[in-house]
Amino acid sequence: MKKILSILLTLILSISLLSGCGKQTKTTLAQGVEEKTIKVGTIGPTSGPIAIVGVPMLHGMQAYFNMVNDEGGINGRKIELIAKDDQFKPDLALQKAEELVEKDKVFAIVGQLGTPGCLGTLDYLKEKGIPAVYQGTGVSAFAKAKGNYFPVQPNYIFEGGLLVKYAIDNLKANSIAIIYGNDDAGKEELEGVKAQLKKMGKEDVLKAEVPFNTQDLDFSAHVQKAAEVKPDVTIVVGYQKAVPGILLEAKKQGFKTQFMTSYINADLTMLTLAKDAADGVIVTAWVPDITDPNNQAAKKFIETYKKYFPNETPNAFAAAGWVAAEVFVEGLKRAGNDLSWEGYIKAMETFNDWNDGIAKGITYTKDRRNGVEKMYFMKAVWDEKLPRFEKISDFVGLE
Amino acid sequence: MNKEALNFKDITIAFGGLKAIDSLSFDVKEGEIVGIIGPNGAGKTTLFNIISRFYKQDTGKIEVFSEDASSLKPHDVINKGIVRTFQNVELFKHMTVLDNLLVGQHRHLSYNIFSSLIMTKKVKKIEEDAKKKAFEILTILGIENYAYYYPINLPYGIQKKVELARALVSNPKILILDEPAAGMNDTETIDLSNKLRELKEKFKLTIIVIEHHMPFVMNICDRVVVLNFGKKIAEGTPDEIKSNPLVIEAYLG
Amino acid sequence: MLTIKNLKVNYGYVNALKGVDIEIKKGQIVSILGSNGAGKTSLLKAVSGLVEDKSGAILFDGQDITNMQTDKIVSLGISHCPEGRRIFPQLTVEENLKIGAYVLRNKKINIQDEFERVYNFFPKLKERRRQVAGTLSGGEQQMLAIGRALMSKPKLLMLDEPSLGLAPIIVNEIFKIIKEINSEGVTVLLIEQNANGALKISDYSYVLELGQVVSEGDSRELLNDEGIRKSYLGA
Amino acid sequence: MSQVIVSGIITGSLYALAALGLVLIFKTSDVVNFAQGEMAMFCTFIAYTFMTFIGLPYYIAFPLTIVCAGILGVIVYRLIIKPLSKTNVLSIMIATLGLIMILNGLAGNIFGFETKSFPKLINAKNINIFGVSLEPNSILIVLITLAIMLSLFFYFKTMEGIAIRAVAQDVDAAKLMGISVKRVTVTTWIISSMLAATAGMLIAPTKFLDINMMSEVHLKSFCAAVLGGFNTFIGPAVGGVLIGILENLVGKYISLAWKTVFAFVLIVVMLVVRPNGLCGKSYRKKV
Amino acid sequence: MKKYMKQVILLAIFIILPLIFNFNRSFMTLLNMAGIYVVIAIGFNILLGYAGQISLGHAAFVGIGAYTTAILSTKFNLSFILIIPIVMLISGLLGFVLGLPALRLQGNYLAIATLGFGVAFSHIFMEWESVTGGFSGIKGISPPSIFGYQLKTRLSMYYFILIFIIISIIFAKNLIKTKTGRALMAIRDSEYAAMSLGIDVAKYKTIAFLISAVYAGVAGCLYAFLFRQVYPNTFDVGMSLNILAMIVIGGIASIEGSVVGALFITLIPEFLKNIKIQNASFILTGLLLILCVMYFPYGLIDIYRRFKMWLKKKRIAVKDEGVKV
Repeated sequence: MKKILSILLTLILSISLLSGCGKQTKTTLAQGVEEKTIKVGTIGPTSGPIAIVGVPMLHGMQAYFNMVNDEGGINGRKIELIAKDDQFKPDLALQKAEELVEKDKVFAIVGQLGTPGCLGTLDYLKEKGIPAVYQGTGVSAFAKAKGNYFPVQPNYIFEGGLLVKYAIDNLKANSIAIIYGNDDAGKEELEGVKAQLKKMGKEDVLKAEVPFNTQDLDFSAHVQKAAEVKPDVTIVVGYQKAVPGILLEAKKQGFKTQFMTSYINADLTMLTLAKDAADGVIVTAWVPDITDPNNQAAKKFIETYKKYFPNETPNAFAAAGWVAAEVFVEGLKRAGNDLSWEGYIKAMETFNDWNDGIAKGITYTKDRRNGVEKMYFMKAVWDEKLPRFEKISDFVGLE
Repeated sequence: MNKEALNFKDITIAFGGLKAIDSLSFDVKEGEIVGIIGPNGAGKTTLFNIISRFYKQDTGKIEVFSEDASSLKPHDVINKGIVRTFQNVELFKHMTVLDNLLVGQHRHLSYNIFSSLIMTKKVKKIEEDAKKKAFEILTILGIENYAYYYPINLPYGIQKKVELARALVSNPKILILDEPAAGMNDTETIDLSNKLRELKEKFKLTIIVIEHHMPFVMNICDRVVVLNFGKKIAEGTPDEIKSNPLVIEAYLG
Repeated sequence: MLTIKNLKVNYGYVNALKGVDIEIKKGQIVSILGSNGAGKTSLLKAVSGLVEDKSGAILFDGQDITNMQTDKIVSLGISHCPEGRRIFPQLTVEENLKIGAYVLRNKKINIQDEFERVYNFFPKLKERRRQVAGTLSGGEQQMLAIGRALMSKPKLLMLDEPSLGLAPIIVNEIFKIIKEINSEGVTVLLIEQNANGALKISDYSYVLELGQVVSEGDSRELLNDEGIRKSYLGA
Repeated sequence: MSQVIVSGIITGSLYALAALGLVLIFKTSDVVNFAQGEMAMFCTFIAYTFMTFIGLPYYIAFPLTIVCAGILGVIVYRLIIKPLSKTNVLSIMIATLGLIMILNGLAGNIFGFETKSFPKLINAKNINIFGVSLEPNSILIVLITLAIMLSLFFYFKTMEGIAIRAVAQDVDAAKLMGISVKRVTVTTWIISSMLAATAGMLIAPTKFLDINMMSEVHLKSFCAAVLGGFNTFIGPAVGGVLIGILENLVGKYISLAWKTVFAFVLIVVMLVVRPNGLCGKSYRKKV
Repeated sequence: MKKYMKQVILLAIFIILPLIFNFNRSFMTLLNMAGIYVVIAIGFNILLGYAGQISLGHAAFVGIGAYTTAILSTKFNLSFILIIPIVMLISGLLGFVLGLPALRLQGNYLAIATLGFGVAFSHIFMEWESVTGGFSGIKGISPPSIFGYQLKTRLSMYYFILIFIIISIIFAKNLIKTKTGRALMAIRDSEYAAMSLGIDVAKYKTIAFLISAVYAGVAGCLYAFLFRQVYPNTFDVGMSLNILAMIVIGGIASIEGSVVGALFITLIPEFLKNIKIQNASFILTGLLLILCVMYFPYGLIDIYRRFKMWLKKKRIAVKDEGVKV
């Protein structure tokens, strides 16, 4: 018995040691690039509750890639998208990333969605050095990651600063309240607001910080707390349903203030849910208004999306997926035939105030990875027949 | 023989204003078999539940072997040597008969949880001994064949015997039986009473028993206490009780 | 009225009844005796359709009810008062009785009369009609169980161990009432551990042992039978 | 203060409304139907489909959806509950967990993932009473909740109602009363599914319609039922309103970020003090 | 030695399995996760299956284990030899605290109390930023090292976890065979009878919570070592329900069942993912859950039991002749 055990033990040890030694051999073409195809991976929640976000975003990407493929691909290579479902769990996301990188051998991870998942895979993808284009989150960690990471979405800290700057400079606000969700977005926005106020030396303008839980249903206490300080401007940050809920409650309680909110809500959904309560709310935007008939890039997006997914209405999440694919493909075009990871990264670093896609003003250098750094402001207009956003400023940055 | 095993002093308990037991006093001598009879709702089972400390009496005192037992916790009662059976058979349904009997020896198994996790030699030895003892008792009651059965698959009469075995295996001094003969026919009941006598001698037991089956009570009990509406209405030898007019009116009919 | 032919009942791989023949005539009290586990309860459960794994034939008023659902059987006029009383502890006494008349709900029968009839048999229940049944004493619960079984105006009343766990004085009262019920024209099938009492009030008796009928006959004759006395009456 | 309390009452009555079906099923079969919320969501989507795609007016879509809910109840009973009726309660509860996944997944596939707005029952202007602003629709919700509670209470006094309670307490004895247990159980599933649909359609205007609309309400309704007492119909109302008010008061006066933690700690404490819920009766097992 | 032949063979299979098939890294990750769930499920089965106490907040203990590990490893640089006992202590303590309401509550009421505990903890992980790092969690947990060899690869973690699984199984098996386990089962089947036989119900209920919390805590510790990072939303109600589903599907009150259930629930989405319908794995997992309880009400382990029964059928039939019914 002892003998068997000792043999087993040596076997295990030697093999586990060996397994650590396998090294990837280097070729000019990176993994996933074949003569006629390029394999690309994405990870996001496409089942379960958060599929609300994951599915449209995936379809947005799919629509763009389909369009590219139908037009003949990039340099004759068609893009094959492999999507993995992480159910919004960081551990599963990591496991899926390993699968994409080591089993499916994809060329890049594009448009990965969800703060937990993106954080969970950060270390691994950095270690592997595989290009990671567009993270479906505004958490600032990815802007700091550099190297193979190319965030596109503006990060929440930046946006928080921009919101408060606009409130003070343009709206002449002397008192500000912030109602924020206690999740990644809300907390980083708050951080950005505070940092910007500090920079401007106006820390006393922020009169109330009111957190809410993402699952909250009843916002009466939150709105009351904000209303107590009678703010000129109230910044509301949160996902999806919370913001309309807060707007409705404010209307009910008769709380008069200038509401501002994040690009997360720069979507007709907010207007259709909150109706007249959303009238006059100022939102930031980085994707030019997709409902604007003069916007050629947006028009193309809507037409293409409806072509491939005729039963769905393209929304902001779908647009995000579209942008992810667009930015990735632009990088591919620039890399030409130098399709190694290093080559691709080098090509991506030539982005300089790129404005051709839906997203505008993207610049990547060796240590500049902020994604979009310019946004503009819109005002929501409630009109029974044609609810819409009206542009009230040009693209502005923090500097 | 004359030492007191159990002594109830002026016990009263009320549920929602209704007195289930009303200033009840009586004692049980060592080695006696005392029967408690009375109409349904007279408070017999309540009395047992007070002895088991499932209920706390409002006033009064219980003494076990002349020591006050009124403030014991339910799980400490057995340490005084008192063990009981239940009216509707409370066996551990999803454990084998053998395991039921091992639970009966719970307080005698003197090892701690850590030594049981790694199964020390001592633990193994103690467990072996406990099993042996369980089989001894099962054999005495003639149910050793059922050791590895689950009680749920056994007929009611056997279940009652298993419960009795589980009580006996804990080395009790005082055995409290709640309707041991319920659901048995006359012949089976007589067998049971003979068996109980035998056990009493063998294990030097004091027995208190609730039973409706009058032949059984008359056959086995040294003394009978009759309860009605929580009060003691008579006490005496079976023969005295049988002819007591109060008892006849309230109970025997 | 009720004819049982070669009835076999299985629980899993255990045979509870191994071919039983029983005949009950209208207006009789028939008792079934036997020790624990003889199969008495299984017999009643088979008649009222509570056990599924069975073979043989059960005829009620000439109609085959062997494979009928319980609710159909009950609405034919068979009322089964189960072992251990099985009253609904969280319903009031009155609600317990009311539900007993469930099969009459679509017929044009004033169940108020039924209430009166039951309250006549058991005046105590009337006193306690607003009380939750779980708080009744054992004897009262048994009365309630019998009363509930009577509410459906049964032709055949099956009682499973009505004396179980009751004081002798109450047992006598219950036997008396069973006799009274019978005299009002209800046929009674009685299962008893208390052989003595059962033999005294019944007309005809069967003795079951290990799932088979081992003897049967006129109750008075059985009461004097030496064998029966020895094994069931403890004499 | 009064505004948050009134708000709490209204939110609480939503919890209570969602809990009624839960309690009904529990009372009759000891099963906690974890999928109650998802059934509500699914039915609300059906109503939405009637209104937007077929263009039916609200007052037709509403009863039509209730009918569909009844059918859904039958389907759930036939496909899941009935085949499981011989197993234990825990298995059925696990099966309802599975049902959550199926309904949620199907709803996403069939009705899409976008958040939609759902019309209110009445669309009147807010009224102001003693400085408390109230939506007439909310008042109506409270009234409907009360009405459903009362009618359930009286239904349970009728012959059919007693039959349901009898089945809950002792299946075999109920059969011996001539009650068809299958029919009674399917009835309770139909009613509870209809209650779910009603709850969903009343909650959707305030909480918006998407596949996740019920998840939080359902959790809280479960808490409300337990807190108030799972065995009564008044319990969920008391529990629901209490949770609604409690959360708002803690949020307003202690901490918004920690209010959920507070609320749950308080629930646990209250349960320890009254183990059968605030309105539940203790039921002592006899030995 | 012959007595344990079956176990040794099984163990050998599990040792050799990844070596023969040379699974890729992502599948090894999944296997390791499944292994961690095995430890949790065994502990949870002791609580629910054997002691009859439900908990819907079990993820909190896993979270506590993982966070404690993360903090001790990143801030205090402790080695796993020290971390594990500390984790056991802390999670045990918490199990004790959660056990307290269980002394008064039963069934659904206990379920809701434990659910509340679980929800409260997932909020605490999120809100107590200074300690838990808020939503961005804690990164940079160093892998456990044995004699200077760092268990960085998935394969080495596999064997590391396997050791814990073996210990978990042995302890659990010994527990249920002896006094403590029997006391737990006795309480589950009849509290009154247990009390009257001298079992301190309060003490043993607390022990049950404590033991299962320690199991979950250790599993959490392994989790932290496997992924080397922790995030708050991992340890939510969903995880608690998952754990519950595992033992119901595997087999209540069965150690083998816990193992089977944990493997089944963790690995099944992997086999369903090739179905190209949207939401398919979500819907099918739900469907499987229902089918499992429908056809294997005593858990999947019942298949094996039935097989064994079938083999022994003759003997049992003979035995039953003796039963009078």
